[in-house]
Amino acid sequence: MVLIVGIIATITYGTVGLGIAMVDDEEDTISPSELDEDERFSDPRVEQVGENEYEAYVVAQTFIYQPDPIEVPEDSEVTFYVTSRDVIHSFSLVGTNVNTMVVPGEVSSVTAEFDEPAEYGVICNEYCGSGHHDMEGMLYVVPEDEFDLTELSVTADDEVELGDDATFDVTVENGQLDDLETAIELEVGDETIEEDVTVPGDDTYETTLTVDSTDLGEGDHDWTVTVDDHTESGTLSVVEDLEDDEDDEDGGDDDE
Amino acid sequence: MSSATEQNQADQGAGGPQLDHPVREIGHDEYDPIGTLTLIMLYFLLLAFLWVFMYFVEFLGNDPTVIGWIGTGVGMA
Amino acid sequence: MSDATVNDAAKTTESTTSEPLGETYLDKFPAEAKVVRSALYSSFLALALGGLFGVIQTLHRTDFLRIMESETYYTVLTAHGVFLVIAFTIFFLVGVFTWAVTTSLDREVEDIRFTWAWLGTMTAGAAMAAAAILAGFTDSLDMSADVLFTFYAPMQAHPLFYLGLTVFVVGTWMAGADWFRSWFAWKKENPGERIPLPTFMVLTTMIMWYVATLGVATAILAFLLPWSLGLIDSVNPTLTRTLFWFFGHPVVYFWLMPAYMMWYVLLPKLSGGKLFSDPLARVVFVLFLLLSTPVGIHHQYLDPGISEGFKFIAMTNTMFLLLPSLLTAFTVVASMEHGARQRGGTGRIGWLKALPWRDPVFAGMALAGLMFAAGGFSGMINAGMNINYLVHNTLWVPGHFHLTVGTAVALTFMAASYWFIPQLTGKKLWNRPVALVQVVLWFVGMTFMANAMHRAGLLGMPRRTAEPQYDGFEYEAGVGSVAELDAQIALGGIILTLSLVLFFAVIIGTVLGSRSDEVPANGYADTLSGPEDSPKILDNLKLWFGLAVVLVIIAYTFPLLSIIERGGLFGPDITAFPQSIDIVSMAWLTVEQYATDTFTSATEVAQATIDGVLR
Amino acid sequence: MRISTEGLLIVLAFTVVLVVELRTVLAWFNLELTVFESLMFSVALIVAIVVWALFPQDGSRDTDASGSS
Repeated sequence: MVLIVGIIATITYGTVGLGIAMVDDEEDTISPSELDEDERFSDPRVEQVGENEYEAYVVAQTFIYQPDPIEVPEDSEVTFYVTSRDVIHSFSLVGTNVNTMVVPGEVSSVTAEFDEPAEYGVICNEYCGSGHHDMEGMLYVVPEDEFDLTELSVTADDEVELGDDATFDVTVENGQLDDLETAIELEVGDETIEEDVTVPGDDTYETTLTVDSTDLGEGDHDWTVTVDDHTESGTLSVVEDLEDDEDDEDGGDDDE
Repeated sequence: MSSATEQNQADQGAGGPQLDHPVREIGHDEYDPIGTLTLIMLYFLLLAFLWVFMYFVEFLGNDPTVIGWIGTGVGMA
Repeated sequence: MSDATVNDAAKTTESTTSEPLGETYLDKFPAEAKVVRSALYSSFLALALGGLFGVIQTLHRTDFLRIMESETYYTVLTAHGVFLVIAFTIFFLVGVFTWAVTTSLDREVEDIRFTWAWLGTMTAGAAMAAAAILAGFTDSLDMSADVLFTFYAPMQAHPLFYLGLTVFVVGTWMAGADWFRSWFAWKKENPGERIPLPTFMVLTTMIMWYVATLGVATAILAFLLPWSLGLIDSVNPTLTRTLFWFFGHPVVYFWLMPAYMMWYVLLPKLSGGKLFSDPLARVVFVLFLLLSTPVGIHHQYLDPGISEGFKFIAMTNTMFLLLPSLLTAFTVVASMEHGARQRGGTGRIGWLKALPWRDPVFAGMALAGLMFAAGGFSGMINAGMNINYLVHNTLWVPGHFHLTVGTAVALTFMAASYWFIPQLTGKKLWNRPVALVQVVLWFVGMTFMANAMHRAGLLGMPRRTAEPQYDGFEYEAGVGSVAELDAQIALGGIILTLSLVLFFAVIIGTVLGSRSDEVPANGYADTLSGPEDSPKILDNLKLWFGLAVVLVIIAYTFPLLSIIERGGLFGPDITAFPQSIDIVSMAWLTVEQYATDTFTSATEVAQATIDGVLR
Repeated sequence: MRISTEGLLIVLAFTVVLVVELRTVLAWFNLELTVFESLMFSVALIVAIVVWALFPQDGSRDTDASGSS
């Protein structure tokens, strides 16, 4: 009897004293066939929701996790919202106590603190079909200065006529809550253009950089746009005469 | 001990149902399961020790752990 | 080691037999012996197949020998699970229960044709399920059931699999009806008499089984079978999963109860003593009847969609389930000690040496009991709510149940076979030393395997996977290495296979032998403290049945309602109304209070009985 | 033979349990053994038990069971 009471007491201490919570029914149900229309799960991702607080929306399906890898900063509290597109899976960080079942129709929410940079394997420990043993992902807890939720996209001309300006539409999205102070750097041919920017938290900054093609000269020029660790690059052709549809140079999207 | 052995052999000689009364008959009132209590106490101590070890060393040392606040679960609110 | 002389002296008596000769079960109940024999042979067939699949998958997952594609691993795993924990255990126990009822009531079954009918039904069901599983090995048949023992929706098996399980369970229901029928007839002829202990055990276990199988019957008949036949489009995975565990936890007691019965009614006799207390044994079985079912949610601690409150209640119930097991440990060890002291054993620890360790039946059961003590510990961990994050679905869990069902039950059954087969065939056990080596090998093999499994589980190695080797990371072993653990598991598996081979050698050798008059008489252990010392209320099966049902209703109504409210009867496409759960929870707290009170009074009865016995 | 063959078998079975866990237990006390060392130790332990058991104390009897196993 003493033993039993002691055990129950320990568990209660863990719950009350240490704040260890069980996965439970706080999340509403969700239809697995409509994940693509769901605002949280149509784009599985990590989001910052507070200072050092993050939310990760994860979809488990045979036999992968999305996103993979998941990246979060150190010293953060991350809530994982995990759901399944098909059968029952699990979302388990190997070698830790972060471990939950993932049931289609339900959203498992588990919160954990990550104090130090680390790499964890994410595995499915519930049999989910013939490729079950291949179902794995990674979670990287990265140093704070290496972590960002910045997204860079660049739309640029493919071809410009000698003498015209080549334009680069740069969009920087800051997914974090703090302002992002950084610089956009464009290198094209021998030219370098730099612009210091401050992207407000949870906001997007758009700018257009222009380069006079005369400075570049005729020919193909590789270009690169850099914001912190993110780069986009492509090639710009400067030609004597645009062959056809002369002014209609809405330039194809850059290559990734 | 040795006398017990002899008695056992004597029983065999009689060819009776030896092991029903192999050495001596112990009734309910005279039987004191001291050995059982010893073993069970040892087992309990082991269980208690291992429980504490598993919970406080293996489990709590296996960070990160799922956390949250009591009351967020509707059941206990 | 002065007791060695006692051992040596006792040895000569034992080398023939440890028990008095006399009328065997076969002599007394020839028709029933045939049924029991058939049930046992069916269970041995399942054991052989299950064991074969066991060693194949052990070597596969530890990467020592991979004779098949990893996809096939899951067919093998399904077969291993279903054949061993459903077919092997249950066929064996219906045989043993038939023996127990007929022997202890001292009367034949009411209608032997009915007895054959339920055995036939069970066999048909088992064959259907087995066919569906084994068809997974071939592509030429469009049939498979690679859904493992737990068959969680939305994974779907061939309808034949669900149908086979249903027919099998119906067979066990008929078997239970047969034994109740015997008891009713006996009661009419013996009014006012206490139910003999073995029959009491059978009846309480079967009541538990009736209650428990309602869950799986509902899951299969209302949802999974129509769904697999295409009659309904969708199922609620949380609901069928919860219904499965409604049955899935008590089923482990359905395996365990016959092993307990062997420990209570055979082991004391084999130790040369008497059962320490008949009333305590009754209390234990009643507690199991009451508490086995309302705990299944402890398998779902990490499920979303079930509130933490329900999980906590399931944990409390589960922890109290430790009580009857600890009582059993006490009673059985005390009975063994009684035997040992009657055989001349002395001292606080020294008496252990006076036990008949050279008897394979005794040694097997005693070693099984010891392993169960270890399994009890890992079970405590499994039952803990938040510590479950550490071990849930890791290799720790198979480590645990290879100690409980894989050793406590299986080894007890194998050891008991060495006693039963001579009873049922009238033939002397072929080669006792080999039988002893067999049980010891099982113990050693399982030590290696279960130990390594537990430790691998703590590193986070998952269960139920063909290749626990991943690309992105490696396990961090504190002591030793993963390779070492794998080697231990594989070594254990090989030793266990060897042990199985010896087991079949002994059984076949015995069956092929000739009739002998050296077989010990049929019977079971006397008691030190008999039924006359136990409160009459213990025999009131109706009361316990009613109470068990009430407890189940209390424990399951609200979780099930809440799950249905959330996900709908037929799955997540149906809109849920989760906000109403708050009301449910409030009602729940009231009911919980009531349940606790009921339980406390039940515990008091038990406590009073224990006190009475100890005095 | 000091103990019976069967007794020896049981003792050895328990020894295996001890040996399997020994390395982990010792590691708690900062005694790290390699696999090879612990293997050697266990073999030595088992040999010691067997030798002790077989050491002739009261002549050579008890051969009935050992032959067939």
